[in-house]
Amino acid sequence: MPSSSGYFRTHYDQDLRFIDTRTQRYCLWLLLAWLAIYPFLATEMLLDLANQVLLASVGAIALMLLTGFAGQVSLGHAGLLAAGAFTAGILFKEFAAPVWVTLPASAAIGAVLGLLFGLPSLRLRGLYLAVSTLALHFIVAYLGGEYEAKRGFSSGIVIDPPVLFGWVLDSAQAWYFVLLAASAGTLLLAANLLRSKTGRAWRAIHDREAVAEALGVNVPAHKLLAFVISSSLTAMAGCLFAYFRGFVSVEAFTLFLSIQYVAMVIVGGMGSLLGALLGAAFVVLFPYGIEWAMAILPIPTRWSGMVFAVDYAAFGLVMIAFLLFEPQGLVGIWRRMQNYFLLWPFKQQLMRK
Amino acid sequence: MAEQDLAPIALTLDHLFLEFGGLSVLQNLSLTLRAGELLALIGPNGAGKTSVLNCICGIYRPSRGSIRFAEQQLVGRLPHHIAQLGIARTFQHGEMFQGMTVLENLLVGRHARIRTGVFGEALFSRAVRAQEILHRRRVEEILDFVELSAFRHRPMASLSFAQQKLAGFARALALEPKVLLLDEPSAGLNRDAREDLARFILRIKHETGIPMIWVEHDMQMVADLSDRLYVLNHGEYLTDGAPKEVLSDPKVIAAYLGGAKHEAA
Amino acid sequence: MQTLINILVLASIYALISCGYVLIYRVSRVLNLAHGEFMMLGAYGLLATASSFGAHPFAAVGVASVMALLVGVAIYFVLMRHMTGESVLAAVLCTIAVGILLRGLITLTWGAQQHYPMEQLGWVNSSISVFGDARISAASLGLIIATAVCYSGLFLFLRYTRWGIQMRAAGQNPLLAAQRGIRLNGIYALAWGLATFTGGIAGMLIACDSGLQTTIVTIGLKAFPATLVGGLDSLLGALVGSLIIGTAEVLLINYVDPLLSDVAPFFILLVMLIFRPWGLFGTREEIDRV
Amino acid sequence: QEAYVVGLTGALTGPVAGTYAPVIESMKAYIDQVNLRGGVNGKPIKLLIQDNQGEPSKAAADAKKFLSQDHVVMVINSSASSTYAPVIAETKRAHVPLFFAGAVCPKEVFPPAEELQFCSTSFAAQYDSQMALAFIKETAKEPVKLGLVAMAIPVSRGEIDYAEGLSKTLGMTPVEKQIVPPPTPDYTPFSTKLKEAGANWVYSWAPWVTEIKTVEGLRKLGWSGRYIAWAHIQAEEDLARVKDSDFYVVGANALFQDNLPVHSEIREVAKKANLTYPVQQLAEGWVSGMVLEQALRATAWPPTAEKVLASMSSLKVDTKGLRGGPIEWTKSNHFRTQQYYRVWHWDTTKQAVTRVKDWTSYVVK
Amino acid sequence: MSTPATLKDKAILEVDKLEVSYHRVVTAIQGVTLEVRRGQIVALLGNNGAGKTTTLRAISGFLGIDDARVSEGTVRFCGKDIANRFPHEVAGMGIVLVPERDKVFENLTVQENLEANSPRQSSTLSRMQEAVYAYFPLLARLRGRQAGYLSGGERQMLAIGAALMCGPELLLVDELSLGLAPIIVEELAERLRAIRDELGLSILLVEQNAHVALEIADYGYIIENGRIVMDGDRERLTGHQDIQEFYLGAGGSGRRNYRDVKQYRRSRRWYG
Ligand SMILES: Nc1ncnc2c1ncn2[C@@H]1O[C@H](COP(=O)(O)OP(=O)(O)OP(=O)(O)O)[C@@H](O)[C@H]1O
Ligand SMILES: Nc1ncnc2c1ncn2[C@@H]1O[C@H](COP(=O)(O)OP(=O)(O)OP(=O)(O)O)[C@@H](O)[C@H]1O
Ligand SMILES: [Mg+2]
Ligand SMILES: [Mg+2]
Repeated sequence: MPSSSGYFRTHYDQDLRFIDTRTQRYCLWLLLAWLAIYPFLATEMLLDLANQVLLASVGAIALMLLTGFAGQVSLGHAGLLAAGAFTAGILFKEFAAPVWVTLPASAAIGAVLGLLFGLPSLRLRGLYLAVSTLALHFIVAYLGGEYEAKRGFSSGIVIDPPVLFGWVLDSAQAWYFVLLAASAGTLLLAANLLRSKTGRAWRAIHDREAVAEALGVNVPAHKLLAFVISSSLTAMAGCLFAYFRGFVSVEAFTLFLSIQYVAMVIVGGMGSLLGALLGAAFVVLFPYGIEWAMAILPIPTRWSGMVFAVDYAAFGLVMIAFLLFEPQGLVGIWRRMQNYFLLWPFKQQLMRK
Repeated sequence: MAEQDLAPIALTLDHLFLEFGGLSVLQNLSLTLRAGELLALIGPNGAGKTSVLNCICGIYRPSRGSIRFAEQQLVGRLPHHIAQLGIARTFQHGEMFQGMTVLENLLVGRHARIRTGVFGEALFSRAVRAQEILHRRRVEEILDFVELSAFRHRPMASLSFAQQKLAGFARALALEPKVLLLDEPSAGLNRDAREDLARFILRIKHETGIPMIWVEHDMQMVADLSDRLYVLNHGEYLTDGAPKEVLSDPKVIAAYLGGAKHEAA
Repeated sequence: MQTLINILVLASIYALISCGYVLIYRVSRVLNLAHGEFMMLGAYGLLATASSFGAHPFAAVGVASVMALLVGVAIYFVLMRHMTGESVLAAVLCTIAVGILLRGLITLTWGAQQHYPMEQLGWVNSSISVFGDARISAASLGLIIATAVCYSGLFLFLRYTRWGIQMRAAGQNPLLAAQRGIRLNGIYALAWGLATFTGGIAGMLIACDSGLQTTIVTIGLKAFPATLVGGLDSLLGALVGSLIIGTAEVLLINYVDPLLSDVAPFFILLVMLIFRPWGLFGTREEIDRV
Repeated sequence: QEAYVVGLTGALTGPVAGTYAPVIESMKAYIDQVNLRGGVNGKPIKLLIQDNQGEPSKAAADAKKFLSQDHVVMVINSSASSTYAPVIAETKRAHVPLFFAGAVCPKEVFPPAEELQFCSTSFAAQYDSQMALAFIKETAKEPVKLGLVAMAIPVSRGEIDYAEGLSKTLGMTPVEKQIVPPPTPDYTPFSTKLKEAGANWVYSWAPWVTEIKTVEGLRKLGWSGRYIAWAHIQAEEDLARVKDSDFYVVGANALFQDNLPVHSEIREVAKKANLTYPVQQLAEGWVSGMVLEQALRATAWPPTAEKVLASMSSLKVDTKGLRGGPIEWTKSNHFRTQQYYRVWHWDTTKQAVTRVKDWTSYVVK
Repeated sequence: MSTPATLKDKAILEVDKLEVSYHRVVTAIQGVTLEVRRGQIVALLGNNGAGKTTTLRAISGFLGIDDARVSEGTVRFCGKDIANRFPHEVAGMGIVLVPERDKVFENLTVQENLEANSPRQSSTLSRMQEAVYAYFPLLARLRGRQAGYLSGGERQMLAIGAALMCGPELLLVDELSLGLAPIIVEELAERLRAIRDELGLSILLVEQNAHVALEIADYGYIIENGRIVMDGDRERLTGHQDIQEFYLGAGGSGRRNYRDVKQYRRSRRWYG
């Protein structure tokens, strides 16, 4: 983004950089510094929230790749998270497998499931595809439930904190750094894919499949690739979830969770990685925000016993407001703000990707 | 045109039939494209011109017949494979990727020429970066050629119809094709832009010698530029030959040109 | 015989719910994920009218149905109207948000306990014997009849008016439809109204048969596969799809494992869609003509 | 801090709310009433309530919030069993007692009990089925062909599997076992299966929806056998609604038609606080409230989790007739030393819900 | 640019100093003023990207998408201001547009495409339908085919036909001859005046082929870079030298050959 005036690029390499200007570099360092000291400043509660956001962001980025870029709608995201979590849980319970076994195993299982459930995408489009991915969700939930029932883990599988290089991962701070690394790694990986051939092919498929194919894009392969990459990232997120929360159970992976992830992608802003991050933060933090608002706002006494239903209704309401008034999502707001500050006092600049 | 006849054959369509559930679109169509030739494919609306191009690039699968290119049978191959062999095309309705910038559209057009693997891309290795820069340079040259450089970072949706058609032409060139299929590239362009287009086509022909099949309804352009005309009517061969002869053929006039208002050459 | 009746009842439930999905999909290409909630709202609406006009049960049902219709129209004008032109996914998410909102509001108003609207109306859900030893409850019979009436009404309406074509046109290219002078608002509002109306009726009858609780929403979800198997934009498809899924489910419960009845519809759906990606009677939407 | 702070995570909304929300509401009303009378040891009880909708991740977040932000001395769980694992994990980490109220008692509270977990819920795996099957055996004149009904959730399935095995040792023939998935629009197919299998008795231990809808489904089909189910909090109203003398419920809480003094007390409180749920559903929560009050009363100010744990580990709560006897917790038994059951049905001649079997006790070992 | 005031009273459409911007930033047209009188065929000519489509979209209310809007100026139809109105309201008043892209309902058959418009009496409907099939005999053969499978030219005919079916008072056509074979263009050109008289409509059309445009139009406007640079009746436009050169391709004596033009705009670029 050529932001400051008088700055010109002289080499194509510069177009490929993430960080271009000195201001951007300073901002990045500032951000990194803040991220590094955050866990030492935040209360335990805030730290836990940060951890939840980081964890969700991995899944959100994965879904953004699939839905926001490759255009393949999926409602089976919770199923994939469950698959990752169950892989970890089962391997842990049955073989006492350590984390460096369960994590790659989850990724592999995710990739296989992604491949399988990507297959319908070769024939199906849009909402038909979305509903067919629901099947994935139900099947994983069914299998997980059967495992729990058969092995007698009726209230979920409890797993011990993972041990990394002889270091037990059980403090929130430690988790913060692990999850931060996971989130940053996923982000970098996704951004790299998007600025190269594969990412462009996905976006082309999103726009018009037949044309992409006539231009030399192997459409089936790229679709499946999108499913495989996204699913395997998601399953890894599921595995991390299992360790982070210390338990696995089917009920943790409801359809509502899938919907929350879709909400992250849309509320954040389709077709933008930043959007995935913002969306994840928004959807995770929102209920807490409502609760906080409820605590300080006067509410009818009739409802005070039903704070929770109010919370639920408010969530719906805010989501609707969002979709109505900011269809571009949180990135839309972000860009507008950016434009405003960059161009002030001039009018806004033509928006672009 | 004698030297043309001697030129080697680039692409052959042999006894091609195309059907859609009982609806016969192409019947017994045979056509040869010679190296360096600019072949104009004309015919009334719904004659099957676009369908011929679709058959060549694998979007439609002919029910019978063969299409041979560089000693390979194209019938039965997947479109992306055919594109990789070096057959590029433009589309009648533009069909640009509206959500991407002009530059990205061209880079997608170049997809088949970029050799990078997913793992390298995920890490954006040195090799991937080098490839990206290399191909970016090529694409910029093409953008320059069609005089669209100023639009490189504009989202495709913000270009007017004619600008998009030109970008589509550039996107086809980005593949560095061995055969170029043009589907009504001039539709929606005004006289000025058509002259530019004519200039581009001629330069490509002279500088690189890529053979082209060119579907067109502008008879002036066809008459001025093409080496040979091939006329389709109702999915069947009507006639072919030098522009002058074909355009004064009564059969063609009756089926396609109508009246005598056109001024050939 | 009893099995047959069971299939018929289940299929009618699905069919009555499915037609709501179909109507809205036809006009806006949007899968209304709040349909379960609309169904629930219809049922709770009946509960509300039943407690105020308990003496005139038919009036209560009538008022509740009209309310259901109006809710759909209102939702369109207040919300969905602004979603035309947005991405389909955003519109779908909007329906989800509406669903969440409704669920919250309903819990606020009525709580989570079980209600029995049939009792409040003063009706008895008697069991009627048909064909010898097979039996059916009055409410289920009502459901089958309602399904038949709704479907024939809709078929006639779409057949003898041009609304059917206009609905499809509006769904495909709303801008062009507007340019052709099709009154988008009218069509959309009508579709939403009819969808919530039929959904509401379904909710009311289900609630009459087996009581009312917030869990009734999940039934909306179960009607998905039925709608998709038939094709999202075809009423006939919804009918046939419901029959297929209903049959499969009842037979699985009867002869295999009831637990599979949750997963199997989606399996059938997958297999079906592999062969006909746009459903049995749906129209193919993506036309890859270049 | 000037109060005994206790955190409750429960299903106030969501698919399982019907079972838990009344318990929570009643417990809250009880504690409010205790606070009105001056609290315990001169300090009020602050009951923080979080809705988890029966979802484990929400429960985990709730528990985390209670323990890290509110520094509660006890965590209460009133929700579906899927929420247990995360809450147990969190409370263990913080070493704070965890009290299951109105929710299925996990096996850790039975002897030998885990240190931190306690349960006051009326129903209990295995003992319930023992009682129900014993009742069938005692009542049935003819050979019993038993149908079994569970919901497709692990607890319910586990119990029904246990009952199936038990029934065989008691000389009954289990003819059919139906496991109903939770979102089921129509129960008739499941009922049809039971009827066609020729069951003359059906036993169900599942959430109330499944229990009641199956029996209604069976009756709609003209089935004439007898049905026994666990008496969840909705039982009293529904017995009176269904009016079926062959439909028995087995339970551990006294019903409101007994009209004990404590029942009028509950009625009064419910009326004053304008509670949403019918008064018949409030007994379970009331008992939980009593237990909570007792446990805190036995904890001297200032409270710590350790102290609360100590007082919980030897506690005897007089239930004022709501249960067949006191709830007694010991070092090794965090369930109760004696479990008491009653069986009811609708008596057509008296036109009232009637006891068919008075308190029968089982020693919990 | 200046239209004689005397003609104003008979104008059905008056566009005055219209300015349209995309995304509130890119100004696509600026100060476009034009008018269409009742029963007139008006052609809008211009170079590519000049803003012809934008003008038509602004008139027909097609703007909402792309975050475009009329930022200044007025559009009056029969005296009523219709700028920034909803498309169906504009259509309801009798303005119908044949857009340059996405002009048919792809999943409907040809017949259904013709039927899919505002409700009208079925007798007029079938009469109109027959008329359209008479104008475009090719469509009659394709009645039952899904419009998405039509060829480019067939679509164009269908779009024009369907627009006529709406019974417009003012027909806006973006790129009239787009993708049509010469024989069809010729017939259409001949028939358009007859259709105009028969149905009593006024037509504002955008056309790249200036020969055709000037043949059928009564009046024409030239738009370049978002501004109207010239207007006049047929004789005035045909006679103008710039138009001859840039729009009709006349050079020296007679028509300029496409082969000859190639070097007059020299290019320094290299293709590789
Ligand atoms: N996929 C398809 N399914 C059904 N019919 C088709 C299909 N593709 C083309 N057709 C039909 O085949 C005929 C030829 O179409 P084609 O697009 O090749 O015509 P064309 O010569 O390009 O015409 P135009 O000059 O109008 O573009 C048309 O009548 C069209 O309706
Ligand atoms: N969606 C858009 N966003 C931003 N700019 C746009 C958009 N659409 C068009 N423009 C710009 O507005 C100008 C006018 O475009 P318009 O489509 O009206 O041209 P036109 O005269 O119809 O051209 P053509 O002959 O190519 O169809 C062009 O320069 C174009 O780049
Ligand atoms: Mg064509
Ligand atoms: Mg245009």
